[in-house]
Amino acid sequence: MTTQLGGSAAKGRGAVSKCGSAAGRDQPRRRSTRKTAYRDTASGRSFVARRLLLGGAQTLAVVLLVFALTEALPGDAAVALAGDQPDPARIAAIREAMDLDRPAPERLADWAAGMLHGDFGTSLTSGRPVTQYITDAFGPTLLLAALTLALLVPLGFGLGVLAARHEGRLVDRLVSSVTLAVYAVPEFALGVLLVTVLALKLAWLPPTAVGYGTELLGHPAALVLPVLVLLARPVCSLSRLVRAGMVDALASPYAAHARRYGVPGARVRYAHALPNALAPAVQQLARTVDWLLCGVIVVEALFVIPGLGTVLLNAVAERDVPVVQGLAVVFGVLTVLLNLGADLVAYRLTPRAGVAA
Amino acid sequence: MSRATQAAVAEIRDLRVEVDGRALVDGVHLRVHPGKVTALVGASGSGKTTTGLALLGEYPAGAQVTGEVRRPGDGPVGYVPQHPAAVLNPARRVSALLDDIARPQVRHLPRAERREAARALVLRALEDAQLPDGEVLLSRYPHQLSGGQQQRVVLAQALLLGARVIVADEPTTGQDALTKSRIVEQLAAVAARGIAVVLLSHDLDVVRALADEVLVMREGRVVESGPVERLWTTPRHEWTRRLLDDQRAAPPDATAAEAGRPVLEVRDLTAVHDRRTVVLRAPHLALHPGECVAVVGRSGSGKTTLARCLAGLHSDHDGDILLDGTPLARSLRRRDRSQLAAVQYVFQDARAAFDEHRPVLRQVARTAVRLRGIDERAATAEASTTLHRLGLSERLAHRRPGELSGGELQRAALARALLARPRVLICDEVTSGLDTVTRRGILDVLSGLVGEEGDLSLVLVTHDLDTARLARRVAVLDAGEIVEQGPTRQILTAPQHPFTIALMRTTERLETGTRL
Amino acid sequence: MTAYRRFALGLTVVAVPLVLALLGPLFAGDAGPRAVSFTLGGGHWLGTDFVGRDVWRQVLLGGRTVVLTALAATALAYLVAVPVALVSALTRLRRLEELLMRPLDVLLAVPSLLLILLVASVFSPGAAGLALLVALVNVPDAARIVRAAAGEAAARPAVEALRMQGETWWRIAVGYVGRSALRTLAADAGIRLTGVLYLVSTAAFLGVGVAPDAADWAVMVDRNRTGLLVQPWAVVVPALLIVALTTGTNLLFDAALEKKGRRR
Amino acid sequence: MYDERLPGLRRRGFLAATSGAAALALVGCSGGTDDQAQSTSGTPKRGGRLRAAFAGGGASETLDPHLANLFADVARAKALYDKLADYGADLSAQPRLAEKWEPNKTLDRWQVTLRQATFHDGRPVTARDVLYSYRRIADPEQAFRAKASLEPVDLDASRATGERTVEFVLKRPTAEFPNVLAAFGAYIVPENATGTDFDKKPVGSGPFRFVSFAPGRSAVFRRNDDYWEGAPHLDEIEFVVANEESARVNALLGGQIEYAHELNPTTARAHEAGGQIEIVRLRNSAMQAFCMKTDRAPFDDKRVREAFFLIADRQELLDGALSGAGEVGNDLFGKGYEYYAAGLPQREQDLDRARALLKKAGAENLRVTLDTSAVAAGFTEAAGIFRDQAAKAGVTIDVKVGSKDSYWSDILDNGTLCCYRSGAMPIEAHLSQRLLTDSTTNATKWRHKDFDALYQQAQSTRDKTERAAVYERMQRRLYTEGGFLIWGFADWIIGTTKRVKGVETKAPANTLDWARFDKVWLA
Repeated sequence: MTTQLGGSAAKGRGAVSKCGSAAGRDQPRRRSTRKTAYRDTASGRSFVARRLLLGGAQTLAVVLLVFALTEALPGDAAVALAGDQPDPARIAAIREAMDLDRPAPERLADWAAGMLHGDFGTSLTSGRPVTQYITDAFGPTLLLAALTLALLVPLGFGLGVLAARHEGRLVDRLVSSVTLAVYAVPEFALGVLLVTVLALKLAWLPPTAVGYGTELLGHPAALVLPVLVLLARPVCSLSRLVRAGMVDALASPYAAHARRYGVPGARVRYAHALPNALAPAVQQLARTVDWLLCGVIVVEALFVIPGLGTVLLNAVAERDVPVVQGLAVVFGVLTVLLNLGADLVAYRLTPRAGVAA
Repeated sequence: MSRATQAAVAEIRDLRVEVDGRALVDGVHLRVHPGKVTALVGASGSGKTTTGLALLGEYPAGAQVTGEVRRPGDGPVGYVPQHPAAVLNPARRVSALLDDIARPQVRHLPRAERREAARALVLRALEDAQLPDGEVLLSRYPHQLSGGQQQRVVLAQALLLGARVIVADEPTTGQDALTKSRIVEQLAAVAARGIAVVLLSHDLDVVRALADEVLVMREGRVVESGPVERLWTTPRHEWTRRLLDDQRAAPPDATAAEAGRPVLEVRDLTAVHDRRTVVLRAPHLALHPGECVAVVGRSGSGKTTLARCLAGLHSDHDGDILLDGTPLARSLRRRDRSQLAAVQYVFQDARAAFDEHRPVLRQVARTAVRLRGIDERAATAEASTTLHRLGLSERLAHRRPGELSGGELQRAALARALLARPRVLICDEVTSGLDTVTRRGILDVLSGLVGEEGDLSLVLVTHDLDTARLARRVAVLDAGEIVEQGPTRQILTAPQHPFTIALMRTTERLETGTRL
Repeated sequence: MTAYRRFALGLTVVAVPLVLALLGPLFAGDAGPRAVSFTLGGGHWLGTDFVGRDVWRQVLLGGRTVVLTALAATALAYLVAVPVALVSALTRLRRLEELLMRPLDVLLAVPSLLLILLVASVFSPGAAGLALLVALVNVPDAARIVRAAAGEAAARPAVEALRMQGETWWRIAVGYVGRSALRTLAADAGIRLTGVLYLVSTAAFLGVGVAPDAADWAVMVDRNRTGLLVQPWAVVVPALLIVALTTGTNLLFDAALEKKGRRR
Repeated sequence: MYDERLPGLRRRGFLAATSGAAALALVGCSGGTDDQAQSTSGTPKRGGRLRAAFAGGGASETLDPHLANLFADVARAKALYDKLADYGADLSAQPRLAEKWEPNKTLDRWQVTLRQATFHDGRPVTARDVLYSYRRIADPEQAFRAKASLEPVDLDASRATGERTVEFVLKRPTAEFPNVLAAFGAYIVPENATGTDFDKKPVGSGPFRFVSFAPGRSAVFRRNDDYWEGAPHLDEIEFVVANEESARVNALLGGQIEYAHELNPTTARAHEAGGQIEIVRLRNSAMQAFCMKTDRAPFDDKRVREAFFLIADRQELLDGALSGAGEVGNDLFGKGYEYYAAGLPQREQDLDRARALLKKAGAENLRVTLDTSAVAAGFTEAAGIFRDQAAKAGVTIDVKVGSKDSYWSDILDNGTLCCYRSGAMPIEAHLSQRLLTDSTTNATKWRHKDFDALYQQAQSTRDKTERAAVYERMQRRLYTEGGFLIWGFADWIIGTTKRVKGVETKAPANTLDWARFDKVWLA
């Protein structure tokens, strides 16, 4: 595949798009040297430090936002607990027992003070420590997310590379349209469908993970469907991104150059082209965490997996502010860390792209 | 240099490459001999690259190829493209492709020794390409290398491959004289190893310095070929003569007395990047009406920053820039219309400086509309006339930038600036990257401007002393400092500063075609 | 040639749900008497839904909200994201850029469904509110993407050349930078619309935004799924329509971009 | 159509609280009577482990029986603990740990004798345990649900008169005192049991002993061989939490559980004929109503209330909102319960009369906001259907969907018209909790001194027939001009695998035989 199409147009275009960091032009070169400075350990460290600072601010903002929203929810933990027995006297008593009669900022300050000592506080509803809620629920969710990610990466990349290899041909169209169709189906609908077919009609797999609690690993069959449902959407977006990146990378002069010098096709694809398609994909992967969380809420409910999503929804329903807060911290920190990690990886993969901090 | 075998290592016979019915090259014959440098010379679009790539067995997509291309049977063909960065994988370390190339060569060894043997091969190739600190380099990413290093890495790839023929595509375009001479040196060394070098270039100095055989191409055909000395002394084809003529620039203007108040004056200018790094210090610089001043320096010397400061594009500086004695705002956002119009700037990369979505004419006309407040129709008419005067036909003017060549776009860019009726026109490397004929054309336009347009003053930013000849005065910049300034003739004939002397000497050496 | 065929294919696929959504309400007619929920036959050729309404009528009625909500949300997201991205791409004030982009980064760290869940519970929005909310969730991501594309265009000398010409900020931002980012925008829009549709329907699953018995394809898929084994049409038909809508839109965008890309 | 969707949105399976009446000894086989599909397969078999899935409270769940709030809590509590009395199928109080009760003449002092029973740790259940339990519930520092039910009892004056006899002193005559003993959450725990004990090592006198508990996930209990009513058939019972209805059904179909509580009518319909699983419908379990605030316009005019009674097409509401799983209501609570005024004619839709009444009341072109929420199955559906029905009588109803988590508290004092529902409780409890001037959850704002007096009269009436007559008078009044438009009674649907036998089919949810696993066996 040649890229020098002859004539001036192609060359000019190449010069614009690819040679930004080439010598010979003052502007771009200057930029590239500046970015090179990031790679100095000191600058690299300050990059991480700035990102961590931002991450801290993000987490703080998330917590404040969640607190504000939870406070703004109609009713409070007392009302939620009273349920269909909304005897005002009883609600008042519960409120007093929960310390809810104190002003919200005061409670937030208390909670934050405890937080600084690593104390997540206690649940309003049950009086148990929030840490226990989180540690108990973390396992199943982590397992689901880890499994999903473990499958997502090879699958997403594999499909993306496959489609890119056959760009414009049947395989490409097939992969693209099937993943797209799946992408459009919400998890709950897909879950219902898969359960109905694979578990109930064909009885190949258990329909739920009910009663397995934390020993999910002992029942791998029960994990198949949830992971499948969780996988469906991210695989699509990831493979699309990888495909696009790979199409570009495979058509690039450096891929042509590697082929020109007799590097085998597979090696050009995986060792030379893929790393270039990786950077956007890795960042997408970090964004996938958000989806995974959304998906987890639905999937946990559908398949009865007592994870963070379940705890979160319950806590919101019960107006159990400390638990919601604790989860917001966990989610915030997790998102921030993952994004940071992704940025670092992307930064490493495309060092010339200055990753904005 | 082994000239024992006169048999061609690669050969092209009657090559015709056609895309969509248009012949890119037609009837090209080419023989490449080991240890010799064969140069393909011609303007952009003359078919040099198509011919060169044919040696690699590569053709444009959808091309119909007739004729015969015989490539070396026992060794592949190496390729050093114009922009080496393009073929270096930005996401992988330098070692990645080198290791991949070396790997098949060590396959016969026991598995345990392969890695080490391959590494040794790679290091040797780097050394051969004049990159001695190979180990350090291998773990770098391409963007961490200088342009020269990138080029040598690409060369090392070809050497490692054991290429018997190396095609070098415009290796010196846009480089200053010192860099150019280093590249020439390198390619000569390659040829000395018995490798056939095919040089695609429009830089006649380099061709003269390097080539054994020269093929002059025009519109896809070889119009003349022969040994370099013969071609230079007795060019047969009219086109060749023109090419060579173009090479000799017009003599520098006679020094005229610096009369009156300068139109643009720089006082105590200190420009910084990233708020800290000082990249330019210019204590004093003056531009008189109708005067042309050249700012000469290597890339990175701060000359573009100076030009951008003047134009208001680089506002991060101290000191004053005075227009007719009135200080100009540092940022062009703060300059009023007449000030904007007074100081205009032409960019190095004309293609990047145009909006690719709109026809050139419309974009050019906007200057008059915005800066001089005339109506759209009159502006368009004026733009059309100016473009025509600069050698751009009506037909071309209605096209989008993507359909114009680099030289044509640069003319359009000039027209765009001129429509403001500027007092000062700053041209930043406007001819670098253009072939000789095109460059000559632009330079002619520029020298014409200084004459015609009343008191238009010109600032020519260039790395090329040849271009600087156009100017009345020259300022030489090195590492952000003005090391020398004075009348052009004086600088060119009797440079004082060591840097200017070195620059002069290499230029001369290249021009006389001495091999280094 | 194939791009043209794919264009036609995309158009056909997307036309069915679109026409149903936009014209359906005109043909829906009056609600008949309610029947027992989840039955087949009895004059209901797609059966009855979870409250005994005619599924076909609901299908006719239910597209408008989905399509409009999704389109409105996507449009709204860009309405905020594009100006923010353009301003921050073109500004030279680092602080302004930080001011614009950092809050979005914060928003990015909030799980979108959680945000929707909480905000929707606080304000109990209608369809318009839901569109607003879904748009809000999409703003940071869209802004980042547009910002990247616009940043690339804004860094080109062409912008400085336009400034040199004394062009107004608007003309530079919209006429040049915005236009240059258009391609990226179009590629992003297809996938974002799909994402928005997903959020809208998942919000329905979570019971936020739309009335639980609203005539709305997304709500139908959710509320009728209990009857999947008895009366599959009430789920299958709206689900297929949603899938057709998103797949068709993306095919359309893909084909359009491909054609454009070839011409360049 | 049940709304068992996500945990956060699930209808929180609250039981209605109660306080109650009447004495009758009932011992014996729950699966006794004629048309019980499940008892036909003969003699109970011992052994096996049954897994039962309930919608639960997530990680906040507790085994403290006094904190029981949800159906899952109650099912677990009744496996581990006993009350002094519990409700029979007609919501009359049946003795449990109490062997018998005897009031004094004025009905304000009751002598309760306990039967011989032991806690799981071998200690006997004594009068002191009973008083400890009741005092714990009534602790003013706490807000236990049963506190309100125990309000008539003067616990300071009450005392143990023997090892197994307690004398309860009441603040006023209470003929239905046994209902108090059967009150929701009034479980007997051992003396000095404290909050933290309950989750770690709960000790009760119930049919099952504690094995393990993971909040929001599962609770495992083992057979108590020493249970006073005879050891359960099952070896073990595991309660698992599955908030999503479809998950419960799927788990049941997939053989992962044997008992699924609370299923959708649609699910029931899909599987009733299929034969893969057994469907059990518990009739008259949940009253479904619209609740009109009688103290404010437009419902302060009884003609408007009557018009609304006549607007409702109860069958359509039942078919649409409950998928037909239930019975139509007659604007009276407690169909099929003790003291129910079954003699009143069934109300039918009569739009003409409704319109005429509205016209008379000057309420033509009436516009009302109907508050609803996804808090309970069929609420939003019913609201939509009723809106359409009212439109035919010229009444415009704006349906307003509110937050499900604070719904009950929101509608107590606000708005004019709302969806309402109640679990099973004795009619007396319904009256006292919702329809007296000082009732704490008087959602219809029904405040009439003469009505209060009638209630007091009933409570002071020793003779049951006379009492029934007073109740009848009260119900007749509510039928003609009350604030509750009670349009139906929903079935409570339970699914089991075919192996599960001995599930009582008559008992409404909340009653003794509902979710009672000591009488269940696996074939």
